Amino acid sequence: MADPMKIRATVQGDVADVRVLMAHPMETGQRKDAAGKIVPLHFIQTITAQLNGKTVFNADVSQAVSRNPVFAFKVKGAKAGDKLSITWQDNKGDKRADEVVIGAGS
Amino acid sequence: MRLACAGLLAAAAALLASCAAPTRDYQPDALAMMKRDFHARGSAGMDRLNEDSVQAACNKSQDNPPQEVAAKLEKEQFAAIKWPADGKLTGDWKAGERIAQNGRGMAWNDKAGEGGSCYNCHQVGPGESSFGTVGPSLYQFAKKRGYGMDIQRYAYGKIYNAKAYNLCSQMPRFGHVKALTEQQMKDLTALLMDPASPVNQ
Amino acid sequence: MHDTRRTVLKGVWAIGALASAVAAGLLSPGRVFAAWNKSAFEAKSTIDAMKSLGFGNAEDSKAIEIRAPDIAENGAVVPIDITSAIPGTTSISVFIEKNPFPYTGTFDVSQGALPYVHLRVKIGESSQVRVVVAAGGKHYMAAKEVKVTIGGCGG
Amino acid sequence: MKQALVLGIVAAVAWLPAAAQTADPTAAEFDKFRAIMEQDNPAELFEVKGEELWRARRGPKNASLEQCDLGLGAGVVKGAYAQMPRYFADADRVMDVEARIVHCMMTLQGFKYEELAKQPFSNETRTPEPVSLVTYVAAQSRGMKLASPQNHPKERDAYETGKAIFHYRAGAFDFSCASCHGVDDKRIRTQPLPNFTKPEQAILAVRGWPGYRMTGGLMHTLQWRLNDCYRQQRFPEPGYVSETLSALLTYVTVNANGQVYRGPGIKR
Repeated sequence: MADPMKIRATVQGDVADVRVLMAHPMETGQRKDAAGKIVPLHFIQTITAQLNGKTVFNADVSQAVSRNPVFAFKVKGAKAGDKLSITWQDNKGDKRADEVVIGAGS
Repeated sequence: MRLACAGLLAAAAALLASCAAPTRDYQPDALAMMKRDFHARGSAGMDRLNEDSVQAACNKSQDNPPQEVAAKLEKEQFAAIKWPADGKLTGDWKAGERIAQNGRGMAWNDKAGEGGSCYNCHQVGPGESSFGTVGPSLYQFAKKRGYGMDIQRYAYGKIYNAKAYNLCSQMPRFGHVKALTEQQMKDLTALLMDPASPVNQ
Repeated sequence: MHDTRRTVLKGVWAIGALASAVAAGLLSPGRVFAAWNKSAFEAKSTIDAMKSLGFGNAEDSKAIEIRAPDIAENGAVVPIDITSAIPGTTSISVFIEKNPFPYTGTFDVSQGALPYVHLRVKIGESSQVRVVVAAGGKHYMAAKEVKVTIGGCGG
Repeated sequence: MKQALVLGIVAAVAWLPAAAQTADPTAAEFDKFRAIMEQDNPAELFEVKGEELWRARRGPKNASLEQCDLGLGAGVVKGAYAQMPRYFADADRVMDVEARIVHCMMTLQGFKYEELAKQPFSNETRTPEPVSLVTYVAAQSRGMKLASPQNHPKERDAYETGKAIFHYRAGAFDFSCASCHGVDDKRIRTQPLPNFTKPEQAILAVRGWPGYRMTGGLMHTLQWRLNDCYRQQRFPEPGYVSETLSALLTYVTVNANGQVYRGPGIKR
């Protein structure tokens, strides 16, 4: 199973600043391994974020996203204590979902 | 004395230089430790830990050997330069540019005779913005110095053995240690000397 | 996009798989109609990818801010910040023109996110990074060049 | 004779002073984005992994590392990294963080050195456990001042031996560590080369390590950094967590003592 994401979500006013780190090889299908064999395509394709269960952000991405992806986005209408969950799915059907409670900003 | 220094180290790092004067020469300890801890790998044998005469003179003097020692060793190094038998010091500058760009060669996972690593330390051609500054810029090398045989000979000789000119130079001795072939050194000389080379534009 | 949707809706197994994905919480109902656009992602040029996405008539806009390095320290990880000041922005799409497959992704901000995204991408050689923003049924674009250099010993 | 004369003239014109090293625009451009990169650093993923590994019962002895003494007493992780390398009486040598963690994995958990040293560096398919553990331990000294001790005679010997190793020129290219890291304001290709003999620059040898390296997207420790420096120095290979590397790390860390460690970093 995939390793957990690291999600940071803090609110400023009514906007949550969300930053997420994902553990994923994001193989381009062009890299060769030590034995000279092509490593097959393996990458995250879709990302969905939900605020208290309601979808607020979607992304479709390609293998050009860097290994161990980093994304940041801003969610409207959020307050401290709300639940923010993020889900990704890759081209092999592997998926990972993690949730955090939004913290108060500085 | 040493204890006082150790206390100062933590308190005021700026005093480090004055405190760090060792009570004895640690180089034998250092070499013994390295010989115990290192192992041969690929093309890099344990013999590489041993100093040759040039390295020894520079290590002993913090790269500042007495004038007469430097002059004698530089002369020896110069005498050991093998000049091309055909008398021609330049080859193809385009091949030279590729050699200058290539940073491989002589490491434990490399073969010999791969690249000259020139751009690691020098600005060379104007088209490459990713160049190091450990060595001086070589841009317009011959345009500034002239295209004559003396400069050609200097360029080839310096690539072959930089220590023949400046004993404790940080530049490798590419010909002396057979990191580059005669043809490769000719190509690099052409990169610096050919009036058509981008270096001289 | 239409190809993929048709495939999804054609076979019973596909509908079943989709339904279970929704049930598993993997896909929210909100994203069912935005299936991963295979033909755009596999296009070898920005123009072809934009055609697949229906972005053919995008016009230049100064209201799209792309913050990315002029020279990337490492092409394997190039940070890009994109902010759209175009009213009614619904999505932000990114194309790295010199990559083998330029289309890098679309970020849908229409359901409760601000028109902003930060991502990090691989850029194989110096390239224009093109951004297309969808707003009010129209498309707008801007571009920024990122140079990629050799950083270390090269060995 | 004539040869020498020609050489003299050439030498006089050959090395024009390097172009005045004003602010390097390329480096400035990198710096502009460094803060962004550090704010969201994939190194954190390995920090989390390392903490799990620290607490997990593992190895032939099925023990956790929670009894490992990193110098501040068994199990004390907070602040330990900022006070390493240091002398450990039970091993009778100076150890850097990775050497110490490997020592604990051997003594507490029963792992064998040969197994741990076989493939000690991260690659695309595997991040060795000590790498994640070092990342976790280092992160627990975030924001603290470096204070690698120089009290025990062996700590002072390690500093002086490390200094001698740092300056020792040998190998196919006549390089020492100081060839690249002994002068100010130089760079290799576009990569700046800090002068580790100076306190204010020595911190750059410590800061940012362990580091998430953008090349390959791999987590690496200073053991890897020094190993790869020696490869590029055209030397034979230094032993994993050997005393030579602990001595070198003592030299540069003590030079940086008093300066703030900012936690695991991100590297080109």
